[in-house]
Amino acid sequence: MHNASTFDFSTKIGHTWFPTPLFTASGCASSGKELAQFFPLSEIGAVVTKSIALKPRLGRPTPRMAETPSGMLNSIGLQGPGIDAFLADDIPWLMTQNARIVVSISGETVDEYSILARRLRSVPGISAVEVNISCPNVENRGLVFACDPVSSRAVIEGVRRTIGGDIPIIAKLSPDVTDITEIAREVVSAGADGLSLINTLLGMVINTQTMRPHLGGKTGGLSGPAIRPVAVRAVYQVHQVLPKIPIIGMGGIRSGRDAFEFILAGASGVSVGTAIFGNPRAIMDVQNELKEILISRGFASLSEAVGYAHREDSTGALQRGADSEESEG
Amino acid sequence: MHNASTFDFSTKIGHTWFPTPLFTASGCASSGKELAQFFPLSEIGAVVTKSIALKPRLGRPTPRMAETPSGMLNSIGLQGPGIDAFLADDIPWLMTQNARIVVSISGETVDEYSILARRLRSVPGISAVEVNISCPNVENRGLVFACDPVSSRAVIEGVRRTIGGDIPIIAKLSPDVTDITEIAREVVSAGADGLSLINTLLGMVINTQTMRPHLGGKTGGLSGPAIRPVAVRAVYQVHQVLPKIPIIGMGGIRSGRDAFEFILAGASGVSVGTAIFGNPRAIMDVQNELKEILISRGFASLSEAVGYAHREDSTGALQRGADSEESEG
Amino acid sequence: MVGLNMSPINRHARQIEAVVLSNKRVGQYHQIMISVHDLAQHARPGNFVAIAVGGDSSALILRRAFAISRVSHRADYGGTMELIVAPHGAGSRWLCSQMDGASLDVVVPLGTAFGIPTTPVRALLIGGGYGSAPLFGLAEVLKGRGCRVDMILGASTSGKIYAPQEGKRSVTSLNIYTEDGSAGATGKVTDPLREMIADGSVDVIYSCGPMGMLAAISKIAVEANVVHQCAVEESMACGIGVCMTCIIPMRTDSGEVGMMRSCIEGPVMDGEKVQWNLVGKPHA
Amino acid sequence: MVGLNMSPINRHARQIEAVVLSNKRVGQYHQIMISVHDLAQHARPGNFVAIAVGGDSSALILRRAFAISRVSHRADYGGTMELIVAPHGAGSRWLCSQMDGASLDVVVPLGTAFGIPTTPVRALLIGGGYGSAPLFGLAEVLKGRGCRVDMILGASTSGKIYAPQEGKRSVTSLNIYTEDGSAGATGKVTDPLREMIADGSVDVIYSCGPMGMLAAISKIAVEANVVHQCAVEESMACGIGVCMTCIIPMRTDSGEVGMMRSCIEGPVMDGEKVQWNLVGKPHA
Ligand SMILES: Cc1cc2nc3c(=O)[nH]c(=O)nc-3n(C[C@H](O)[C@H](O)[C@H](O)COP(=O)(O)OP(=O)(O)OC[C@H]3O[C@@H](n4cnc5c(N)ncnc54)[C@H](O)[C@@H]3O)c2cc1C
Ligand SMILES: Cc1cc2nc3c(=O)[nH]c(=O)nc-3n(C[C@H](O)[C@H](O)[C@H](O)COP(=O)(O)OP(=O)(O)OC[C@H]3O[C@@H](n4cnc5c(N)ncnc54)[C@H](O)[C@@H]3O)c2cc1C
Ligand SMILES: Cc1cc2nc3c(=O)[nH]c(=O)nc-3n(C[C@H](O)[C@H](O)[C@H](O)COP(=O)(O)O)c2cc1C
Ligand SMILES: Cc1cc2nc3c(=O)[nH]c(=O)nc-3n(C[C@H](O)[C@H](O)[C@H](O)COP(=O)(O)O)c2cc1C
Ligand code: FES
Ligand code: FES
Repeated sequence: MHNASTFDFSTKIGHTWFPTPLFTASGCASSGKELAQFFPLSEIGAVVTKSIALKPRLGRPTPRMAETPSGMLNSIGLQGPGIDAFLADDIPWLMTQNARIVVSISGETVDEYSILARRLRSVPGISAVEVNISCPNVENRGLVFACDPVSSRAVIEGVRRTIGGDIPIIAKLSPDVTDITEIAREVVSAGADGLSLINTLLGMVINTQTMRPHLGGKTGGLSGPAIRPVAVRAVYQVHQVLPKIPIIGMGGIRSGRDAFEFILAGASGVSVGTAIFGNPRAIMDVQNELKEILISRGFASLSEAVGYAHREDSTGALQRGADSEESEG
Repeated sequence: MHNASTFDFSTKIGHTWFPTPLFTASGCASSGKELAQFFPLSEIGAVVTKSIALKPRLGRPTPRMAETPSGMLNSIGLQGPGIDAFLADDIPWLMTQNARIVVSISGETVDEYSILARRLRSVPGISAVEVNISCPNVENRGLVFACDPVSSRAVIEGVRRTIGGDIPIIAKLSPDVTDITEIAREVVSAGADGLSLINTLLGMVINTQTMRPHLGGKTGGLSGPAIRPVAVRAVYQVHQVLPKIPIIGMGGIRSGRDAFEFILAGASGVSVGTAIFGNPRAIMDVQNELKEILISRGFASLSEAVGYAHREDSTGALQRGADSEESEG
Repeated sequence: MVGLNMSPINRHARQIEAVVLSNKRVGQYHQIMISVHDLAQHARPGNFVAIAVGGDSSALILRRAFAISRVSHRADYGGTMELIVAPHGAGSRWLCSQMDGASLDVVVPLGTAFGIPTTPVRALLIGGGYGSAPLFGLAEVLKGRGCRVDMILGASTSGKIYAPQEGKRSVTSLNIYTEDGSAGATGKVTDPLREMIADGSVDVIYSCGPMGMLAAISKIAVEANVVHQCAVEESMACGIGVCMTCIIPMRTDSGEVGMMRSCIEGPVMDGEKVQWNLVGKPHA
Repeated sequence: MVGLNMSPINRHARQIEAVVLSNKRVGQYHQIMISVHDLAQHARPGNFVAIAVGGDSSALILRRAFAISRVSHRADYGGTMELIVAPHGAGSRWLCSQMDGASLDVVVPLGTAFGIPTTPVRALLIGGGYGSAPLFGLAEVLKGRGCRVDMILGASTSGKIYAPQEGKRSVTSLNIYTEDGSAGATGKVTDPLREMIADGSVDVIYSCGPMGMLAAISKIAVEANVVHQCAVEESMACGIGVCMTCIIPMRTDSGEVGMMRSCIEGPVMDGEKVQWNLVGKPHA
């Protein structure tokens, strides 16, 4: 049995190491300030900031959320201060906290992503860039970039070219596609060092009082435990075809058991999003529980467990702790 | 205010009228026998039978199900007796119950669907055929028919041609596609009279004890309240582009309020599936509650409410009962 | 073969509101008594209940199945049922936390029952863990029919042996086995089995417990040509026969393998017909 | 303008297990007292709590927000807080069904508080429905600072007026309006407002209630040039400032419209700055 002191919890994306595999999910931790009073941001793998656009944006009208069974819909519409204010205010503050920073960017055109990448290129203190391609492409009838292999590739190629080779690029994909492995292959061959899986599912709630769509933006993104089986499936599928590409898994994670499920499916990092809304310390709880589970199952490192569910079915195969009594709940 | 005696609850698909818009979801009521002891099958709109294949099938190994937050995964693998035994045993029995019957068919090739349609063509007592195209196409690398517009069209064209013009055809679509409206348009132009939306979402649960996929079939279909927002969105999107095509909406319906949400989104019928597992009388409860809601909101008929959430936002628009106190839960 | 009466399936099943009359810890289990009014009279040993768990806004959408341990009649409440519940995951833990007076949503009685011999026979009842629950009710019925009732119970450890004092009255002999030796003999219920049935001194075996145990018993019973009725346990989504999740591969009368629903064609099944080697295995 | 002290936001917020000390029905509401230990001392009128609802296996994944009605100290339990809860949907109904001794998962205290004047002023407190809850605690504090405290409460019907006996002690005058006339005068809280503040007899208005009411008060307050602090109510997913669902359009210092988070830059906001006509409207 390994113990907490020898266990290696670190994970790597591109050339960058993170001390733990726990990341905030973009849009669920703002730029970290509000969470800092509940735990030190330096203790988790990284803060992934809310997707930032070139210009300040007011976002969508309220209501911006609807709770759904074991999930929620959101329609924020990427409200944010724009890249300039973000770089001036948020990055320096996060650095004072000794937090590792993953900056999530979003654009309306292929060029906007490249411009954002150029702005980030020389900013010190950024560990990686997450490219949120689940945004409508205004140059292509508003079709979401991540729903089209050609647009997805174009965005990542542009970012790769502009940002240079140092900062790892993580492409964040949408589950609302016929074949997520196709998009994954495209963005990886276009230069993505890692993948974030998954963004929200497109959903709608109709307010039965007003008898109209409940959200100001009509449709919204479904997140939370409700979508976990879809997210685990996506991670499993993509890891199967791209076993060497680091995946940050997310979608309904709220316990160490949930995070472990993603790791077994093939994720080498996990993000906690919606669970933060129910529990401000959720990410710390998940981190502690995940570490404990990995150690108790006899893994010497996180990386040993990554994709473990894919191993061949053979009697010779290592069967760790199958008799342990940890709950499935 | 209309009352129960004058209210028109009927719904129409192709040339067939159903006295109520409540259908069982295929695969969630077997062929009706087991539910008959909880309520008379003749009281609901129709029994939609479990998808039947040409030959008897044993289906997938157990475990065939996993509960997930507000949902479940199933991987039955279309176990069934084959069309011959089905026609010999199940249809005659359902007719003795005075139940309206919608037969769901599934095939592995385009031809199999046509052969099944030919077998059904002259069978008396069938109100409609539901074509479950969420099945792997063995002639096309196992790609699910419903995930490909060309295969989807081919199946429906084949069934339409074989079955003749009398029996309405309902195409049942999968939500696991980039654009469900594209598939909907294809199958409607290929001859479908109606659409069933949605089948399950592809998902996976990993058993953290064995550290392998929990289901015998590895992946499974996600159903239940968890997927309701995705289903409502699909119905809304498809009704927007094909406002005249009857849609049977389903996905997580377990109360009259839920059914009403689908009707407002554009469904003219609703199916109850997973909810039956938690409550054998679920479909009757939903039926009674839906009727009560529609009447209390001042609708004279079901059809008046279909797609009501799409109406233009204008001060002149009818604002029914927005001050009523019915719960959103 | 001994003549066994199978009772008709689910004919009396109803969805009712049942009140928790008592909830006591017994070893590692909870003994929960619920009021079920006149449905009690229709319950047979081997039948089960399906209970909605988690309360009004629960994320647990499926019912949980529990064997009916015993049925009785109380002057103040009418028919009652006793369940023996192991706190396993979220649903059973919720059930174990319900206090007296709580109201439960229960569908009952479900499934097949143990076949009751029409003439007095020598019966051997074998229970693993909470699998002993329905066996005490069965023992009572068998004893009432003049049968000799031997019982073997086993579990990993003593806290998982369920053997109430009252229950023991209906039993001619009771032997306990635990794997860690914390109660009774050290070992498994199958250890003494071959010997016990070798000399033709047992007419029918009734068993309930983990699938591995049932399979092992079946093997021995087939070799000794003893009738074996076992109550199986497969994950169930609906419990009423409509979902096809709970299937068990069985040899059918035509000699082929058929997939039988353990909720409605079970849980009590003919051990000899179950294709134990095919359970959970891909089939052609 | 009157000088108002805004307390620093969320600095003392913690996630705690709070025990329900009592739960009484009061009209159409539940008055729920919970123990919060030393966090009570940090709570200011206007702050709110965020409570996890539905129990361990709940499908309700988001916390529910409730204004802190009053804070007190009990020798046996230490700091306590009182909430006034309307059973509205699944979450609040669950909360209203919790019995004495139940334990709740609570994050507290959250959000901005009503600004307290540094000198004695004439204050008018206006509450709609359960919106009166935080006003009684506020009234106590204001009275302690020597302020004159007039209060107007309104609701659709008498059962939705929350005005406890003890609370009335801190209030100089109390006027009640119901739309159906079942208590107090028939009408709305805004009916007497213009007249009451026209003659300069009110320095600051504090309000809490439905958004429509707050907007109407704001309009009148702006015309009369009276400071107006209102506690707004927008749907909140996180309650701690990270999700951006709870935004209210406000005029910023630079004169532009900004989207402020009502959980952290509110719920108490400057009524004059809120762009009431833009709430829930698409923005450029
Ligand atoms: C016919 C029958 C009789 C049973 N009798 C008893 C009894 O008398 N006492 C008792 O303690 N338990 C009994 N069980 C097992 C009991 O149903 C499970 O322990 C329980 O469903 C677990 O639910 P959970 O939420 O606590 O666990 P979880 O593991 O969280 O449940 C997740 C899902 O898996 C299913 N599941 C998990 N374990 C089992 C299992 N062993 N069998 C079937 N489904 C399972 C659950 O129903 C649920 O849908 C019986 C099961 C069956 C099928
Ligand atoms: C700052 C603040 C203070 C509040 N103070 C009180 C109080 O003192 N007493 C009281 O009874 N209620 C108060 N509310 C309203 C209370 O939060 C809602 O009634 C409650 O969240 C409804 O939850 P539900 O599950 O019962 O209803 P549902 O309608 O089922 O809730 C569904 C979702 O919508 C949200 N929601 C629904 N109604 C409201 C609402 N009016 N405001 C915000 N979110 C809502 C819920 O939080 C939940 O996420 C306050 C709200 C806010 C934002
Ligand atoms: C309120 C909210 C805002 C979000 N904003 C963003 C965003 O700006 N960029 C992004 O890439 N993902 C965004 N997401 C998606 C999350 O990062 C995450 O992919 C998704 O919610 C699934 O994880 P979860 O179930 O743990 O929340 C947002 C999600 C929520 C709930
Ligand atoms: C156990 C199970 C079996 C199913 N079998 C079928 C099937 O044979 N054919 C089919 O078209 N859909 C099948 N479905 C999908 C349902 O008909 C329905 O589309 C889906 O479950 C969503 O509705 P629900 O959330 O109400 O269950 C099955 C679903 C479940 C849960
Ligand atoms: S549990 Fe559904 S068929 Fe047996
Ligand atoms: S509720 Fe999340 S930012 Fe206000």
